[in-house]
Amino acid sequence: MPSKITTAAAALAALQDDMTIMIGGFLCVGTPEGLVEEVLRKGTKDLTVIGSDTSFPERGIGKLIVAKRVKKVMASHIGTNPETGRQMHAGETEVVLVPQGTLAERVRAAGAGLGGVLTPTGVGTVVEEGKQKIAVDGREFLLEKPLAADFALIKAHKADEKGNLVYRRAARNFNPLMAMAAKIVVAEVEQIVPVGAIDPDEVMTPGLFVTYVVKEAVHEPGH
Amino acid sequence: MPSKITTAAAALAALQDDMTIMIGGFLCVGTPEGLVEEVLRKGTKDLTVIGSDTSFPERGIGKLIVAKRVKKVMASHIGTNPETGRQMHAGETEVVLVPQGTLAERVRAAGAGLGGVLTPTGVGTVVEEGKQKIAVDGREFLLEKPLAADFALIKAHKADEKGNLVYRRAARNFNPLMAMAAKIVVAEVEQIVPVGAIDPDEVMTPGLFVTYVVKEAVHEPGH
Amino acid sequence: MSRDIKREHIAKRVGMELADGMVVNLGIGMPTLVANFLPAGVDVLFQSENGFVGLGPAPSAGQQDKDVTNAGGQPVTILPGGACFDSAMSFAIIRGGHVDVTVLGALEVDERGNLANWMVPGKIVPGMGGAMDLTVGARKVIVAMEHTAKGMPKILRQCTLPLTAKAQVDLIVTDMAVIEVTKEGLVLREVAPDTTVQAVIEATEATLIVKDVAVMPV
Amino acid sequence: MSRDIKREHIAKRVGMELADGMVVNLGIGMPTLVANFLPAGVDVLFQSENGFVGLGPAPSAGQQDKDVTNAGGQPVTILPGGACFDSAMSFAIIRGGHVDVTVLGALEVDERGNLANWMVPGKIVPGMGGAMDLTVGARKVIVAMEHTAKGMPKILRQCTLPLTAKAQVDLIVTDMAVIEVTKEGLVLREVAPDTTVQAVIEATEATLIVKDVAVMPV
Repeated sequence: MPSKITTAAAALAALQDDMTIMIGGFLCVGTPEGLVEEVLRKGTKDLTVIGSDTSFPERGIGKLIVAKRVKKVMASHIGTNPETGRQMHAGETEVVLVPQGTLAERVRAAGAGLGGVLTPTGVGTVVEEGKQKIAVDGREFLLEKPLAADFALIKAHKADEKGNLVYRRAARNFNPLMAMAAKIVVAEVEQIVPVGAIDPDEVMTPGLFVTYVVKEAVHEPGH
Repeated sequence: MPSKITTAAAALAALQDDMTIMIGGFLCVGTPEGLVEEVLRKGTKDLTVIGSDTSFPERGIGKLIVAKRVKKVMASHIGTNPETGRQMHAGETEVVLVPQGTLAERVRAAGAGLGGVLTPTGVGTVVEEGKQKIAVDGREFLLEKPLAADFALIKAHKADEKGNLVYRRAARNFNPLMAMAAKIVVAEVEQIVPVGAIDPDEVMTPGLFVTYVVKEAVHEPGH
Repeated sequence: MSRDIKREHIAKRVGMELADGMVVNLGIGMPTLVANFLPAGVDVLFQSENGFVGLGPAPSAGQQDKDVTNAGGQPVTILPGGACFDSAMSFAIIRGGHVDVTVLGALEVDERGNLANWMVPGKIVPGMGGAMDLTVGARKVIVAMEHTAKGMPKILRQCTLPLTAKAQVDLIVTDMAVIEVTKEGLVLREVAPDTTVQAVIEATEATLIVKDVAVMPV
Repeated sequence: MSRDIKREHIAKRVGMELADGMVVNLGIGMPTLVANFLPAGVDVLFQSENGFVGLGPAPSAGQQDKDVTNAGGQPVTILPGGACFDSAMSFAIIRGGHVDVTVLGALEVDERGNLANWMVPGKIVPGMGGAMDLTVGARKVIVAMEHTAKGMPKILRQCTLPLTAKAQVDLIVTDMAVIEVTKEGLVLREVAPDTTVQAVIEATEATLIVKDVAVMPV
C-alpha cells in the first residue's frame, strides 16, 4: 500500500470552491492549523464549514471566517468570534446553529451509515423548526439527519504510516467523528511513528478512515 | 467516594427474576464468566438476556440457556448453541434475532439518550416487521429503538478503583456499549490497578458508567 | 453586598446540592465557582463537555497543557482517575442521563421550568453550545443566577427569549432565594438571610408558592 | 473436480476482484479462503466484524491469544498496523460504506441481487449475525458459492428463503461461472474452462444475459 504521508498542499489538491469541509477542534484545541493555513493559501472560497465553533478571529476556523472564505457555517457556538456574528447579522454568511451533542451525532450518523438519529435535544425550541418530530414510546424526539463532507481536516497527536491515529486529552473532541464522515480525510499530526509502534488497542481512529497524513509544521522561533 | 471493588455476589445482590440483563462478549470472547456463574448460583430465572450471540452450550450466555434461566433472548446469532435453537422451536424460549450492527446501535442509543436510530439494515427483510419505516432524502430506513437493561455484566482487561476500564483486542466488542445502557453495570476484570495508573487517554469506558468492579477468579489447576 | 459575594453565596448554596460520587457539569461563568465550594467529604466527578471527566483546578503558571482546557477554553487539569473521550461520547454521557447535576446560568427561567440562556435575537447569538443537551439530559438541572438583571426579574411567568429547553429546570438558586420547580409551579423553599419573602416575591414575576420557607444557608 | 479444488478456484477468482489498499470483510466458511489467494502486490486490510482490522493468519500452535479470534471464533492474529474497536465502531465501518468488498456465502441469490443466507424456516435458524449489515453496507458485495446445491440451482429467478438483503449483490462467483448483477439482470461474464455456457444456463434457474463470455481464469 502506498504511504499516506504527504504535504498539506498535496493533501488538499482536490479541494475546490463550494465544497463542504469539516474542521476538527473545540475552541481551536485539536484544530489542524497547518491545514487551515493551506486552505487560506490556496484561496479556496464559498466553503461550507462544519465545526464545533468558529474559534477566535486569529485561529482555526476563525481565520477562514475573517478571510471571507465561508459561505455557510454549521456550528454549536460562535460567541468567541465576533466576526461570525457580524457577518451573520449583515447577511454575509449563513450561520446554522446546531446543539453540540446533535452535531456530534449527525456527523457520526453520516460516518456510520445511519439515516439519522432521534434526539430529545431541541424539542420545544427553535431547533425543531423544519424538522420531523417522531414519538417513540410516548416521548417526542427530533429526527436529525446525517452530516457528511467532501473533506475532513482533522488533528491528531500521533499517526503511523497506515494512518492509524491517536489523539491527546481534550484535543480529541470532534476529530474521530469527522474522520468517519468525509470523502477525503486529512490528518495533521504532531508525530509520525512506524507501523507497529501504535498498539492496536491504542488506536482511536483506524487508518482505513484516513486518506492523507500531514506532519504538523514546526514553527521556528521568529516565524 | 467509596470503592467500586466488590464480590460477584455483592455486585449481583439486586438481581431478580424477570429482569433484563446484557452480557458482553462475542462467542464468549470478552464474556464475564464469573458473573454468569454467579447468576447460575443465585438461581435467578425468567431473565431477558441481550447479547451478541448465545455462545456455546458450556460457556457464557450458553450456560444460562442450557440451565433454562432465560425467558427471552435478543441476539444476532444462535447457531453455535444448538440448545437455543431447540428451545426456540419447542416454544420454550422466545428468541428475537437482531442484526449485529443494529443491536450495537440500539444498545448505544439507550446509553446515549437517543430515541432511536434509522438504519438501512433489514429493509426488505423480516427484520422490518412491526417497525416504522422512515424515508430520509429518498432512501428507506428502519426506526430501531433503544435497548436498555437492569444489569449489564461486562468483561474488561483492566480497571482502576474508580471503575475506569480498558479492554483488550477483540474482547472489547459489545462491552463498552452495554456499560452505557444499564442501571447497574458490573465489570469483571483481569487486573485491578490503582487510580492514576490508567492514563486518561487510555480509558475506554469512563468509570462513571460502572457500578461495581469484580476481580476475575483465578481458577486453580484442577478446578 | 458586592456582586462577588453574591456570586459566592450562590455557588456555596449550589454546592450543598451535590453529593459524594455525583457526576457534575458546571456551565461557563458563575457556575464554575461551585467547584470551590464543595461540602467537606463530598468528592464529585466534574465533566467537561469538550471531552473529559476528572476536571481539576487551573494549573500553576507554566504548567498549562495546550490540549487540556475546559469548555470555556481556559487551561485546567485532569485529575488522576480522569478519562478523555470524543464529542459523541461526551454528549452520550450528557444526553443519556449519566450526568447527575448540571449547573447553568440563565437569562430567563419560568414557571414551567423553561429555560432561556443562549440568545437574544438581533443582539447576542453566541449559540447554544452544549447547553441544550445538558438541560435535556442531566438528571437534575440547577439554574444558578442573580435574582434580577438591572433590577428586572429574570424568573418570569413565561420566558420571552428563545428557549434552551422546555420544562427541564429543577431548581433555581439565586442570591435571594432557592426555588424549586414542581408540577404545581414554583415553590419558594429558602430566602437569603438579608432579605424577606416579600422582597423575593416582588423581585419575581412568576407566581411563587410560599409555605414553610427556610433561611438560605450561606 | 474435488470439492476442495472447486472452493479453491472460487476463492482464487474472488481474490482477483481485490485491489491494493482495499478494506475487505470475508464471511465465515469458504469466503475465508480468499485470504490465501491474493494476487501478487495486492495488500488488503481485512476487517473482522467482532472488532478489529488487520486480521492475519492463524497463529502457530501455542501462540493463540484468548482475546484474538475471527468472527467465527477461530484463533487468528492481528498484523502490525491493525486496530481494535467496539461493535458500534465495527458496524459503523461496515454500514457506513468503509468496507470496499465483502465476500459472503449464499443459500440463494436471485435476478435482482437479492440474497438469502441466514435461515431456513423450521430447519436452521442460526441468525443473521453481521451479514445483513455487511450486505447493505459494503461498497461491493460478492457472493462466493458452489453453483448448485445437491444438483439444484442456487441462482434463482426469485429467492424463496427469507432475505438477508434486498438488491445488494454485485457479483456472483461460483465454480462454474462469474455473473454480474446489473439493472438489466444477471450478466454471464465468465465460464469455467471445464464447462460450457449451455451447462451454466442449465444449472441456473435465473435468466442469464449472455454476450462476450470470457473463460474464467483459475
